[in-house]
Amino acid sequence: MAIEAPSAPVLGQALKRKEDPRFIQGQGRYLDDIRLTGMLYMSLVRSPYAHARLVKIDKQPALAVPGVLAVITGEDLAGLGLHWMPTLAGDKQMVLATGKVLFQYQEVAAVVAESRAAAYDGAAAVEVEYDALPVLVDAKHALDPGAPLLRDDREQKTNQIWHWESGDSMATAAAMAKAEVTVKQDVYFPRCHASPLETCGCIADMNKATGRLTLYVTSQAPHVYRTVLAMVAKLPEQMIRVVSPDVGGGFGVKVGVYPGYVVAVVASIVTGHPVKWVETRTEHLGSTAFARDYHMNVEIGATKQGRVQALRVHTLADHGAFDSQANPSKWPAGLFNICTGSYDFAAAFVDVDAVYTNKPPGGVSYRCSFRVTEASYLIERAMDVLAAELKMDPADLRRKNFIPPERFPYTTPLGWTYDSGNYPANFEKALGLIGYDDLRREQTERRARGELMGIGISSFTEIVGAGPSAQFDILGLKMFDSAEIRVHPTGKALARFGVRHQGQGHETTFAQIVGSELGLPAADVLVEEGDTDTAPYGLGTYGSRSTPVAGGAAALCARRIREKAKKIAAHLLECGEHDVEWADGKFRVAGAPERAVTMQDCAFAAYTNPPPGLEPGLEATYYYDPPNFTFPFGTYVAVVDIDPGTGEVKVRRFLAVDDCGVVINPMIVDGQIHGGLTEGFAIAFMQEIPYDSEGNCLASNFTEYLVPTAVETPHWETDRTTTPSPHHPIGAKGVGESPNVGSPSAFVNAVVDALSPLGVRHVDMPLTRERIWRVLREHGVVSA
Amino acid sequence: MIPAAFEYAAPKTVAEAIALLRGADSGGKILAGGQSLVPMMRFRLAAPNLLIDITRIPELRIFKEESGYLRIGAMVTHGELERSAMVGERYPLLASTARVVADPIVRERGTICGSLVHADPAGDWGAALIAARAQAVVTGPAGERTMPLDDFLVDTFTTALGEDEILTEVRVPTPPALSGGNYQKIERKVGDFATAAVGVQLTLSEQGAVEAVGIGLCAAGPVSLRATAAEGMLIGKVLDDASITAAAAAAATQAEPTADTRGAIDYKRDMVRVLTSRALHAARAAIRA
Amino acid sequence: MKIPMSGVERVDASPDQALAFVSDPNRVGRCMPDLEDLQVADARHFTATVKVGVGPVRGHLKMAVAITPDPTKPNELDLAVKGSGMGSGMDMTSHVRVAPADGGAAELHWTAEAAVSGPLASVGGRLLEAQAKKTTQNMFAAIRTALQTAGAAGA
Amino acid sequence: MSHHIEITVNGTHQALDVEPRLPLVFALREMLDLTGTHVGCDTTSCGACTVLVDGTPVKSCTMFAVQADGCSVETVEGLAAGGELHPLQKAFWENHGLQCGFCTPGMLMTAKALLARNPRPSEVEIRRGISGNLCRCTGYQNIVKAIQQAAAEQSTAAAAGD
Repeated sequence: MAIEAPSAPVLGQALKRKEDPRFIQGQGRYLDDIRLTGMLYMSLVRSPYAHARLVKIDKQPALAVPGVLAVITGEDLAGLGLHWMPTLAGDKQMVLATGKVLFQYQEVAAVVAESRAAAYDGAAAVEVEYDALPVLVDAKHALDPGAPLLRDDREQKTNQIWHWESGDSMATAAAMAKAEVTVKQDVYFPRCHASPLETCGCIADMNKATGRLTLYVTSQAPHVYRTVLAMVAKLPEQMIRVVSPDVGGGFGVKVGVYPGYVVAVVASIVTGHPVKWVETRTEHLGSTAFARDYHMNVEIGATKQGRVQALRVHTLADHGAFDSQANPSKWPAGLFNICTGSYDFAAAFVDVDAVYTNKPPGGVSYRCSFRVTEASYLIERAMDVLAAELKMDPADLRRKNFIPPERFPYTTPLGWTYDSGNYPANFEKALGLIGYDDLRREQTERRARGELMGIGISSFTEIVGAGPSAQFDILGLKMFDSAEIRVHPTGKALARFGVRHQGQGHETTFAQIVGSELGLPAADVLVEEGDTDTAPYGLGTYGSRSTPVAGGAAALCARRIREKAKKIAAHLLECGEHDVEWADGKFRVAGAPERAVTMQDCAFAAYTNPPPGLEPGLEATYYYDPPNFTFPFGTYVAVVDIDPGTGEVKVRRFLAVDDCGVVINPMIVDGQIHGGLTEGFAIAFMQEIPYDSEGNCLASNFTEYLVPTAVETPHWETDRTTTPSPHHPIGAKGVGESPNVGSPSAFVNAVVDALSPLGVRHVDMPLTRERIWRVLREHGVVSA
Repeated sequence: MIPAAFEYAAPKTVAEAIALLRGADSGGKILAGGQSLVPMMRFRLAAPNLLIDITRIPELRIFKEESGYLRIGAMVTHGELERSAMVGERYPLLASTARVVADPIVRERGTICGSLVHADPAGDWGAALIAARAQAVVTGPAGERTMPLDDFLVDTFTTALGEDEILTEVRVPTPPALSGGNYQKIERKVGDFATAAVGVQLTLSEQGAVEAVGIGLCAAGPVSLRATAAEGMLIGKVLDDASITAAAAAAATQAEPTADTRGAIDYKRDMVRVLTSRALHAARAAIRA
Repeated sequence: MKIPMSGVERVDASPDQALAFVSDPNRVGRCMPDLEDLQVADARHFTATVKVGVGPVRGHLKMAVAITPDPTKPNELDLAVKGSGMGSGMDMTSHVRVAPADGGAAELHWTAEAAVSGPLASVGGRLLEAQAKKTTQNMFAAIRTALQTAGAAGA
Repeated sequence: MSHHIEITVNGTHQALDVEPRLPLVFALREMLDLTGTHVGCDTTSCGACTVLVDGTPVKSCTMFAVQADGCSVETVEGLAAGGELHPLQKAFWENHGLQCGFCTPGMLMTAKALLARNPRPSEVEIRRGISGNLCRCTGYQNIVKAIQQAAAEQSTAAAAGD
């Protein structure tokens, strides 16, 4: 498909966001802002134990609490066949526990009451008796002969969930054996959590008279929810309406269907009232989809001159108690085999073993296109380890190994075909802007004075826009996305999408795409998402897929409108359709461009004066099945200074030069990058959900799960290059996740660079002061 | 989350508040800023029967210098102290502490006395005010009694307050000439409890020797700690790199931190050393000629 | 979180008296610190409701305790505590060995390991260890005091 | 037992009967339908619930409604006086100081109090001033920029008024 030049200046402009007026005036409508008549409140009783037999649940004390109407347990759900539900990853998950609990904060019972306070009172009063069982916390011991078997409900009596491979293991082994230099490194990407500022929640409203269920829910993928609900609760799909109101941040944690939603639906059916359930922060951090938790071992084989030849990666993935990660169904490790990154490897092999532990389920979330963050971190870290082994500047090593621009489209040894890229140009721009050579000179001087300064580079490649339907589906649902546009008689348009934004600015950027394609100002295009009754079917917003997939649908849907409008234009211009051209936002007569009609003219005519034989109206729907992924890339450079006394790392500078193809709204792109970098910074330096030996979650609220404030957050410098995607209708690639995918390695590379005079090659995240201090002490550095 | 139900009273005088405490038969709890208590109530780890809100007692708002002391009433907030020009000029230890307590919004409601009564060893004011040799003024049915803050802070979450007593005021000696002070804190991010922190109050003689020094350690034991050995070895000494290094090492030896997500024992103990050294240097720099 | 603890209490009672005391739900049960209610189920089992009060943290824990004499060592026994309350779990295993001491007295050598789960561990964990140790020490100290009083009364 | 309280919210007198345990944020949201003030955590950490009580920023999840008796409360809904956007609202919009919008009301109220005390704060002072409010989306940079713009605009307006 050819790239069309933006037909109106609307595209590429830093338009102020259309969604903002309601948010800055407190008029957003988030889930908890909705109150329905007769609405009840639900609170969940959760397990304090990580692994225990469920001996007895006594509802009576809770039922005696004033205002409490019902207590629902797993046994109650079992009667309806709803105590387990299927996960998106092909496993199943308990809705309310029966028999035993498998992680701390697992859902055990639900209390429904007349008020929020009474629901909490009731939950505190439910008496549950447990018998503690041996706890499995460390994934590395999950397959030990003596390890407790967690999922005795499964046929396979093992804690192993699956084994997955990609690439040619023989060829990789051969190349590795022949390599002049090999390096090997264990790298752990810790368990962390997206934790948007709004927690998850829902209101289930089953109208007994109509038989219709409306579920208001904090969802990034409302249509998927509708279909899953229809399958789980065996309700006819047309009788379910899922509404995702304004969403207060998602970052992937609002893709999966959580047990609380299913219980709320049951509670609404049982009580005949709407039932609201909103998580506390503790419930959110303690039970919803975590991110990462990948134990990786990476090996690179290279020549002495630093030309990489082979990459081999073994990974142990900790999936928690249920395999409920929201991945494309045929891709259990997601897109992890993007791990050859920006470099030209002749051979590569990756395998992943997934195991159960007594921790909450999840695995794919936090601004990450299906395990791409782990992959990018791995290769960018490994390149620095190789540079250290070869005593080469990491920048030079990268220069030597970039896939050259002339080899695109480029197919990696692990099977991906990169659409477009110009890595050297992007890289040199970044290094020039930050003054890389000067920084290295400064570093030499500082090192001579005993100071610890580090420079870290990440030159990453992302894979986003899941995905082409031949290979990508979730529970069989192909991963297309959709747009529906109606142009009204007065030339104003309504555009609806199957995705659901959570702050990405779709109401503005999609209006810019549609407006630019139709010659309308963005202000005249109203964008609507989130209501399954009105929006066309779509798979949702995550994995940076909105622009690559729904953005493509927006452009192509608008072009479908334009095709019809062209017929009307010919009718109005009294010429043949083949004589009409679309130029500068108008339909013009070829050779007489002053004879022109606007889209508004055509829209009015579509309803008032359609050409004979043409169906009236001006509407279209488009389901866009992307021919390939898009592959955004970039170069990030971090400059850090370490306090040798406390181990504190100060990020002095951070530059991000992104290439996300054609930019729709530069202001929004910069905002996405700022936010993603801040999350990457948090992951690199402070965020982890650790568990103690009993499986207690040690970061179950914001006093322990650390979200950086404005004080810790560095100042971000941004710039970009533009390499359009050749297959995307407007050449865009998507950007939301790049900064989070690309930045952790830049931070860690910078810190390890600062410590490299001590012989340090790697330090695992999070790079807390204590961890750095310990490295310094182990190498004899003591300071005040 | 919403706390368990409780009764609420907002007395207008200290005497009324004490009477309410007595009447509540140990089920009563004083509510000042509430910034530590209310979150615990929301988790239902604390569930008092009666909350006695002392924010409406005018006499507890006292905040002035008098008879050689800075008097800080029970309702003086961290923010009020942080913004006080008088504190900024004459009490650099308190000024540098106030800036790092919790976060700026919590500081608007949280009180210095409330933080002391909470007696969390990772609370900043315990260490800072021990260094400042502050006095606790406790009011009960029998009237007022005054004690060094060292004696007021008994153990983790435990003070010398009786069931029917209120910490009505804390008194900080006004530093003489040639005095300086500083508070050094390591926190993982704004709003976190200290990983370790050290407060120093220092007075030098005309000759430059240490005439008086107070060193308080935060998050370095079950309760805010006075670094007695370090203090002892500095008296009469010239404050130079050698004496500071030795004192810092002594403070670290005395520290008894516990391991938690903020760090292991050896790290925290070493941070006591580093911060003691830095606070001593900074306190010396804060002395005005 | 797992909290290991141990201690030795010298008691003014003979080893037999001491052993009988710690084996008796009625007597050892009353040594639970801040006891509010004691229900003895049988000769080996009791349930105690205790008050928790550390500064602002206040609540109740219900503890089911099982006493299991060591079948091979007559002077030793296990106390297993299964507690719940405040949305949390508190399990403790402890082992007591009664040894003779000078002057016909006895020593209780005890080891214990407490495991705390739930909000008490995740919210209060920072301050919990010291408190758990103190409470357990208080329990054994109470046993010593009770034996002393019993001994004095018996004399 | 419920308590009768009288408060002024965004200039309007309100009489409410509240249970003592009701946090102020729920009184605003559920009794007065002022849902602009949000709840984001359980630990007084996030600041999404920040409102001004007698001009002082307060995390309204950690103050009981009963404590606000006799006080004047200002929420995000009261910022745009007479339908005209407050300079901070305008600046947040123009500088892309928000994405999902969930932290925005609390951030705006904190910024208002900050500028009332310090009309021309430095970048460091702004970053310190908003460090009791968490944002997961923006990385704060454009929020800081917005507050700087509003400060400049307000002081220009004040100078013009002199």
